[in-house]
Amino acid sequence: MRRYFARKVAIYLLTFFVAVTLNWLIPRFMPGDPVLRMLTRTSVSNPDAIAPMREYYNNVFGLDVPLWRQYLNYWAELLQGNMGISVWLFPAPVTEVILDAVPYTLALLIPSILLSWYAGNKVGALAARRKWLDNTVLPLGYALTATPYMWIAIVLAWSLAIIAGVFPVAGGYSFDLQPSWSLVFFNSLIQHWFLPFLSLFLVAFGGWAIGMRNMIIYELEADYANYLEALGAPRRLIRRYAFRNALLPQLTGLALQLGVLVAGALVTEIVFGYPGLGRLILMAIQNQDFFLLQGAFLFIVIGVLIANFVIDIVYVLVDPRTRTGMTGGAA
Amino acid sequence: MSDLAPAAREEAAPAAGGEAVSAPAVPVAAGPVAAAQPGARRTRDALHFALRNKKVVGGGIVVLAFLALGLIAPLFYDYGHSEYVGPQSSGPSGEYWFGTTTFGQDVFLQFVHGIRSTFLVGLLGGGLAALIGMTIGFVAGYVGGLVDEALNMLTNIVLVLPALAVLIILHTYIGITSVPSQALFIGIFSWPWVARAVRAQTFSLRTRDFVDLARLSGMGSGAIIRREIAPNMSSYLFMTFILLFGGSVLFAATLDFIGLGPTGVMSLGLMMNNAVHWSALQLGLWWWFLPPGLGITAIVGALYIMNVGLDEVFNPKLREM
Amino acid sequence: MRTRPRYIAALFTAVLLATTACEGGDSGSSGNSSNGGQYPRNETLYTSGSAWGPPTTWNPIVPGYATGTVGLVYEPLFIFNPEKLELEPWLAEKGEWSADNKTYTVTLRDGVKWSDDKPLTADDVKYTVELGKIKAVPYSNLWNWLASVEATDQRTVKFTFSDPRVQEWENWLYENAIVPKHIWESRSEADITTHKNEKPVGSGPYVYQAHAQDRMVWKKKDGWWAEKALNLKVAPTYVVDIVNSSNEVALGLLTSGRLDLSNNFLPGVANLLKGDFKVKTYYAEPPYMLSANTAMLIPNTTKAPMNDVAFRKALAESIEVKKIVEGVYGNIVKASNPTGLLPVYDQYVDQATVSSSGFTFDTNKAKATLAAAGYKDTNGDGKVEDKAGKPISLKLIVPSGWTDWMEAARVIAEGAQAAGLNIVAEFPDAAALDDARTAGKFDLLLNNWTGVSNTPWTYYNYLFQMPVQAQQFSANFSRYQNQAAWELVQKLSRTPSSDPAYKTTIAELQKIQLTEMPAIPLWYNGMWAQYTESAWTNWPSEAAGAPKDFPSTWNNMWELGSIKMLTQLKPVSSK
Amino acid sequence: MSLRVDNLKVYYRTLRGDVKALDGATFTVADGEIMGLAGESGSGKSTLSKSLIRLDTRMRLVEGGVELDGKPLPIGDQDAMNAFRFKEVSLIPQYAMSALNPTRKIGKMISELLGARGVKYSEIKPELERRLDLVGLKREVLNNYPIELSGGMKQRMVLVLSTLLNPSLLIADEVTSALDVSTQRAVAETLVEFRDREFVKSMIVVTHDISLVYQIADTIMVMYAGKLAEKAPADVVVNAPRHPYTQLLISSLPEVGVRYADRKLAGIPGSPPGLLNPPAGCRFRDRCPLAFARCVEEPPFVEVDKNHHVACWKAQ
Repeated sequence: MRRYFARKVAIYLLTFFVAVTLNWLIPRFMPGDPVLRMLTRTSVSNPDAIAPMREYYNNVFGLDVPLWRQYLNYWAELLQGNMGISVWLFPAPVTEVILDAVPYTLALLIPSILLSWYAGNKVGALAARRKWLDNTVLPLGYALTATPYMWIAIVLAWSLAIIAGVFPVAGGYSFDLQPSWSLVFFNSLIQHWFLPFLSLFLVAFGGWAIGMRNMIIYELEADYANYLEALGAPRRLIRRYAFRNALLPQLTGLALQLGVLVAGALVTEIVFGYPGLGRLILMAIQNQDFFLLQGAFLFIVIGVLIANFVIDIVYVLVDPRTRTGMTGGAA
Repeated sequence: MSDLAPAAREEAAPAAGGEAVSAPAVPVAAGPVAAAQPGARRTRDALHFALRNKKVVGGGIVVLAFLALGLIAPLFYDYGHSEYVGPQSSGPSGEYWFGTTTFGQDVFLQFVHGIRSTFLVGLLGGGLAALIGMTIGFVAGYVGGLVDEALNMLTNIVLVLPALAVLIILHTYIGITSVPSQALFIGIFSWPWVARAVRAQTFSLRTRDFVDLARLSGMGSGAIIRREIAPNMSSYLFMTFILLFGGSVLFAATLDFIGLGPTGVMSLGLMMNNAVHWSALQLGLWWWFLPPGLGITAIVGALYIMNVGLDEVFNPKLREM
Repeated sequence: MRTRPRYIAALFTAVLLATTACEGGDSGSSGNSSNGGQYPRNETLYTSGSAWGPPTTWNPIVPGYATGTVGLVYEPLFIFNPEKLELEPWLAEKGEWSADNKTYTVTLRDGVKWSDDKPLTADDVKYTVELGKIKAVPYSNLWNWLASVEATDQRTVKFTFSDPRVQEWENWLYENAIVPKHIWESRSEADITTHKNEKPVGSGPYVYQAHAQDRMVWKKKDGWWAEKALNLKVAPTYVVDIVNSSNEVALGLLTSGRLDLSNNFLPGVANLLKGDFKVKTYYAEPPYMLSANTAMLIPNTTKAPMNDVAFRKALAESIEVKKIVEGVYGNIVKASNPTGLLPVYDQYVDQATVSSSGFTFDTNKAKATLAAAGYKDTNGDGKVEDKAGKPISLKLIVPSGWTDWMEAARVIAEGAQAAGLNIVAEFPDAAALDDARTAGKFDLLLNNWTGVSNTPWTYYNYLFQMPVQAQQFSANFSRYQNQAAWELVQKLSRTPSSDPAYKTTIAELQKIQLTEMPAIPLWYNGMWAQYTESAWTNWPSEAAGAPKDFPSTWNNMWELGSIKMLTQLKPVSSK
Repeated sequence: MSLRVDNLKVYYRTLRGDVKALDGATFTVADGEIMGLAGESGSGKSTLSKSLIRLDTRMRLVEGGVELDGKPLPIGDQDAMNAFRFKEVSLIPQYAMSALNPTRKIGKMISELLGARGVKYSEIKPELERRLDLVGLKREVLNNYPIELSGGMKQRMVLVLSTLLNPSLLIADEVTSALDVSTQRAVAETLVEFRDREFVKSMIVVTHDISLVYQIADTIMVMYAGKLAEKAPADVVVNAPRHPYTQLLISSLPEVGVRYADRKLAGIPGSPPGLLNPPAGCRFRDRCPLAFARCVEEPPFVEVDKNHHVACWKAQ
């Protein structure tokens, strides 16, 4: 087990290293100049001012030292949680800007991932058991999982927020509220959260449901299931085993789907004007705010890595094969 | 947006436990039932079952219908998809089947052009991802050893990097302005799960008698992979491609939607982007934003359902389910 | 394993319960409940359309500050009245030129206080102006022609000029806000431009209340100087400026009554006005909006064939502006006068020159102009080649995501193609476009950085500014070099509006602009403003008796009089 | 009579029609008898062994009946059959290596299985432990996951589990094919021992390995192309087979003990007929060196000697 984790951690660290390096590398060798951006922003019209201001901003963005130093500085700063200064939102530090947005994104992602996974697996398992349920869940699941995230968001926003007016159309909480520990505020948070959550949940749910349904069907054909049947075990017991065993690949699937879900959250936020990372990234793109974009990218990478690691741990907890296979001893 | 849940199954065990874990193994093609039959008969059998499988036939009809629509329909128009041809913001009518945009563009024409881009990006992106994934999977699985370790590492890294985030970064720096280049980038980041699955499959095929025989007869590694291993996984590879196709389409729609799509071309994601930006939701121009999403859902959904059908065709055990 | 799913199930039910409870409850937030932390609807003004990113700085010296930082908190000495085209004293009681125009004396109002109760004095003004000596301060070029500034007493500041640019100075006077010396002087030079300046201390009617990712909240302060001095009172106790996530979201907020004033570009708003959405604009009919700035097609005159005036002329003739106005904008903008001068400057337009040298849309004429100048289709592809017979292929760039301009660019390209000019529209990211524009690495682009100001000088300075440098940050993106024109612009800057030479100089510049076409004026971008009357009435409008202030929250509009809009608003009386 | 099979026909449904995989088998297995069942793949031996415990979804009982200890075995009725499985008929599958649920501890799985069959685990545990001792497995294996056991251990575990309820008939399907030689021998011996201790009354051992069959089986039954060819005491089949097919089968082995491993018989030209539409008459006649005119009639499976049944005109 130790070897298993050591290997995993090594891969994650390497991925992180690659991501950071890539992240550092690209803007420095691509066209586009944050200093120029700032000069444009401040509309310098005085020719004499350009040179000193260029020098000044070079210093602010840490671009006034040799490349190798910039790279080391980048790491040093990063390890202190410092991802530089945003160009678009100058002079706000990138970390600060991102940390303001992250809670919203996490509030969408974590519940939608966990709940869709849970509900999808349950319903998928049920579907594999009953023909009529299978005939309804399967097409619905395929339709949902084939639906682009933003489209389901668009349809929900249009029908429930704009036409029916049941839900608000934008924002993280009502614009007439100040954050407080009140029921009103909490309600407002939930209301604004619900539709973006729902659109993420639905698409992911469809995927898990059909995934589980198909997995179970394969599991029911597995040798242990055949053996149990030959020994006259009731279907219920076999299905219970099949469900549990089918959960494992679904868990792996969860790790694989994280990136997709993050992407879904980003576009969903855009549709609902939800103040999370998605909008921030969109604006960073449009403003070529490399530093903010890098920060957001790293943040997502770190988030996905951590989530992967958590899933690895859970996997080891639920799958005796990884656990015992590595330690080689009986429990 | 690549690998949707159906893929997670094939992927399954190697992801978490490595070889030590006996997988709920890759279910298709390489199974003893299929292998026992001679090749030609197998193909005939598969075709026979495929044509009788409701999922394959139904899904296939939907996909082909959309393909035909995308290929043929634009030929009947003598104006472009961006031209202002009709009244502004008018609903579906006999003349403009899907209504018009806020500028008076023909939504139906945009839709059929969008379907073209959708298929193009699916074919190219899915094809490229399949090519990369299979090559890496075959080589890693067949050659093994250090090569396998290195490729495995590469696969794991690309797998964990969130593709959309990477593509956004790349787009910002490089700029992606055509459907093929968009497909290229999607392909480059969608292959890892394929590589893993193919590697696991190859691993198990590598020790089979017929591969040993080929090796003894002095066949080179490349030839063995091409002539002995790949054909034995052909049905599986085909299904993988279908999943990658769907994934590419969804991925491209996402990119187009956030404004990172190609320019000068119409795509379904771009239609949604335009509709949203021009307040179609608030102004109630539902005919502008419903068709593109429905189109994607129908095409990708049909492909996925076809995939399940094919799974049943290639894996006789499942036929009765 | 057995307990975990149950736990998740419980969580799931809890969340569902909570959400369904909410669905059943109050869906809107316009209720009159007086729960803690809720801004009372009838005392709160909701605005949007100005901020596109989370509020992160309140520093009035560098652009990028939160909406209202200058205007609601920091104030200039004068504000500009675009209706009368004259400066109105604001923090200053008056300002006077000496007879030789060499010095300018500002007298401050009595009793103006900062929000920390310290008096605003001549020292603060001197300090603010002298900040311009720091190169990183955007107005540092002021000191190229300003010699000195001295505070002669508590309320009097005297400016001595080395080069009295009357128009430019008056522009400075209302565009720049005075900051409190006692707070700023402790900051280092670098800090002046990088400090976030949270909880800004200003002289204006509002103080900082709160901010979040998607909003900026200002609260009215007691004892704003203008209450006594000008009998002006801002009506809303709270101003909540909503950070735009997108224009369409703003439209949704507006139609659902959650927004009072939207300064967003709302496509299709013409339909809304006709419909029953209770949305109002300045004009009741097209173009609905006041004109804010001129959208211009900028040719890069350092490149062939854009360096050829005949080519530019043909290009101008090929563009069907009407199609942009009607098709793209649904008539919420107006086609520009060929001179590009905004409607507020109508009195300066020389109609004779316009009718003799102005251009109009005419594809055939464009073709003729091209043919006459030697641009012919020699390879038979339907597009003209340059004089040497090489194919012309030009790109018109507008920022990706600027949907209206993207559409407009397509229309322009279409028109050009019809006239035989091979121009295609491309949409790089906004910032990439900035780079291209700054560095002169483009063929054609759209730009509208010249808006309503105290004088057409700003417009002509924008068109003709010299010398042309490697990087052009704010003006003359065409890189058009015409020494005579530039001298006229400088002359204009030194000419007081009352001088008869003022108008004739403008006329001369018009002539050069129309014959040389350094840039092609297309349409007037609107001062997008949509309001609802669910909570506030008496919005600016063309109607008789209605306020005429600019209805805008855009930064730099406050000092063009928008601040007065807040004093005119009337709350809808609560039941 | 422990097991009586009477004219059993089980067909596979395929698209082209029924594959007559088991086309009328009539035989008996006596109490205490270990019967080896041999034949090429496609001979119907797996179909026969499967149909005695669980028809898979593509198999169809066409006609015939099975009696176990005098009671009819409802092999065509999945649900009714359930009551007999494990308790009356049990199976050691070919895939014993993967027959145990990988994510359950073995003891737990057994207890759940027994519970579902209405047997108290606590009551049977002492017996279970005794049998584990008997096959040389530590009792701790019950606390292990299958992956922690070696192949041989798993094989023995399955052996113990399958026979735990003392079934009347045990079907051992290719139980040794995945094992090394020494383990094979041990397993084979265990099978005999289980019979001797009367954990099971009778046994059908389906195998490729004639030498193994020869060691442990009392009788051997040979099948060819869906039909029974010959059934006789083990030494008779090996030393004095009467059916030409059996003769060729035995003689084509260089010596007893070499596996013929499911390959086509090298020594016999031709291949078995397709079972979709098998020719009338003796199904071996196309390959049979002794074939003569009468072979177009189907030879009956008759007792030619005591306990020696053969389906061949020449043998009668």
